[in-house]
Amino acid sequence: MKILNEFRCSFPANSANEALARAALSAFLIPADPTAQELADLRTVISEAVTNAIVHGYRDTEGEVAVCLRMLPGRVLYIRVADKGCGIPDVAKAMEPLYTSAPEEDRAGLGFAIMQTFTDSLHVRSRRGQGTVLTMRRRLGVQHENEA
Amino acid sequence: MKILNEFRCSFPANSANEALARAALSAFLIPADPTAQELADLRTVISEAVTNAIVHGYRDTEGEVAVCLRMLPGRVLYIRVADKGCGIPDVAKAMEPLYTSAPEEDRAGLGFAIMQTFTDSLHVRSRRGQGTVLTMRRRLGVQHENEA
Amino acid sequence: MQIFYDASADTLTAALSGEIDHHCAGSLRAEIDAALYARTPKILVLDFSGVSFMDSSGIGLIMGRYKILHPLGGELILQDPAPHISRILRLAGMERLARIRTSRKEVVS
Amino acid sequence: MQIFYDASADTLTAALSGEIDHHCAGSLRAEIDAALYARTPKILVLDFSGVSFMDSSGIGLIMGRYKILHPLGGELILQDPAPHISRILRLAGMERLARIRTSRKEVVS
Ligand SMILES: Nc1ncnc2c1ncn2[C@@H]1O[C@H](COP(=O)(O)OP(=O)(O)O)[C@@H](O)[C@H]1O
Ligand SMILES: Nc1ncnc2c1ncn2[C@@H]1O[C@H](COP(=O)(O)OP(=O)(O)O)[C@@H](O)[C@H]1O
Repeated sequence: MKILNEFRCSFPANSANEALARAALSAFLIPADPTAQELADLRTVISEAVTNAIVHGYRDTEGEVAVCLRMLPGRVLYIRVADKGCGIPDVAKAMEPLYTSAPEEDRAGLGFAIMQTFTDSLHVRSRRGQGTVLTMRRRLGVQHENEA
Repeated sequence: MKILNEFRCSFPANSANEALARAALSAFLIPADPTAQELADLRTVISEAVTNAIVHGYRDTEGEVAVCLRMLPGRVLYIRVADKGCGIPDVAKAMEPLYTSAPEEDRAGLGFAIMQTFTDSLHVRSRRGQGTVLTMRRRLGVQHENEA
Repeated sequence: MQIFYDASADTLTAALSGEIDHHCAGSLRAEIDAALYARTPKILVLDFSGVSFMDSSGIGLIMGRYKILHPLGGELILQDPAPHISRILRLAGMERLARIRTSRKEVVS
Repeated sequence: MQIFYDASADTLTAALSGEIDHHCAGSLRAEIDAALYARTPKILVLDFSGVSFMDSSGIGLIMGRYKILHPLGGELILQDPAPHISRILRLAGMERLARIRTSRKEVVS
């Protein structure tokens, strides 16, 4: 499939970079003129994915988070977030709403639920000790003509 | 030298991505609480460097621009912008103020002059047919305490 | 991220602002809990009117405060969330733990 | 990036806005030149009050318009640039080609 634009970035698993990932997503998406809701949804999605890589993937260790954003034909935004951290032992369980392996840190267990709600498709590939790759797609609504 | 934070990104040599590079720089720099002038200067610097990669490096061809931002000890921002484009045949001449190889496109020939003025150091490594790597550093002023 | 407090009778209002994510959730939690234990209010109002972004880390923050308040008979109110924050609160079922309320008054000319 | 024009007698004012970079410089150039050739004003005012960012692509844009106006005896005025845009105009020596002017009036009570 033809890629109309692509932005790849990587940064250390430092929680200060969660905001950086959201800013990159906003700047990448703005030229497609998303609605305020689409922008808010997708900022939340990337924040959840990057936070998971930092909090769970690299829990107490260091490492790099890699993000790839693509604009595909038909106004489809593709988001990939990858870590080389601990991996998810049981993906089905991890995706259950309210399940969290870190309740003592006030994690809500809703990251996956939010990512699923706010995207059209979510795919998880994870291997114990090797890391996790999330890929998500969301089609943006038809572009509005400039309203006067 | 210890790297306090690092953001690497790459994107196709498409002029729409000039704004994306500026947005990434802003988001990377904001946690260091730069002055408005420092932020404006450095947004200009990255814009010049990325524009040159797109306009001159990949003139009429396609390719990737790679940007690396680092925060180094002592509040030093490191910026590297690399292309794998045509390279600069004569770097000394290219750096002369008002020299441009694209006057018909209304280029002012001031990109290098601005980058030099707004950074503490600028280093150019270029090879014909292989591409160009710019590295720049700028030390931010001492951080101000929250003013009431 | 700064919190502004307002205490009156048995109500403590904490006005949050900026972006609530995992990065700042830890310090927000520590700050709010310090105020909670110092005042043990009957009602804790979290004012979201100044919050421009919140992800599930904010939900965790709310759930954690609820778990402290509820056993003490306290009540939690989530005030003036922006539309996209409302969506996340509803998606997370926060209306089962807390009252979500709008304080904005109509301007009468 | 939209341009708003205002024409009076022999002056054409073009109010620019947003970020002026290489990406938008080409279409700005085409638009301004179309207006220039249609009206052949004696004075072209480029109003920068709405411009939040400008790099050397904007300098190229100004120099190019100067090269059209000057042989025709026209004058170029750069109006109300923000401080960081002023710096770039001065660094580029634009005061040798154009008058840089501030239109903001003091508010008299
Ligand atoms: N990148 C990851 N690496 C390892 N484990 C993960 C990763 N992402 C999610 N998980 C696991 O899935 C669980 C559920 O994730 P999520 O729904 O986002 O909730 P939360 O982050 O609040 O725990 C996490 O608690 C964690 O055990
Ligand atoms: N990345 C690059 N690849 C190839 N040539 C370059 C690159 N950057 C700059 N140059 C050359 O250096 C010249 C001067 O650059 P600069 O001072 O930025 O002015 P301008 O971009 O306005 O031409 C350019 O006209 C071009 O010939």
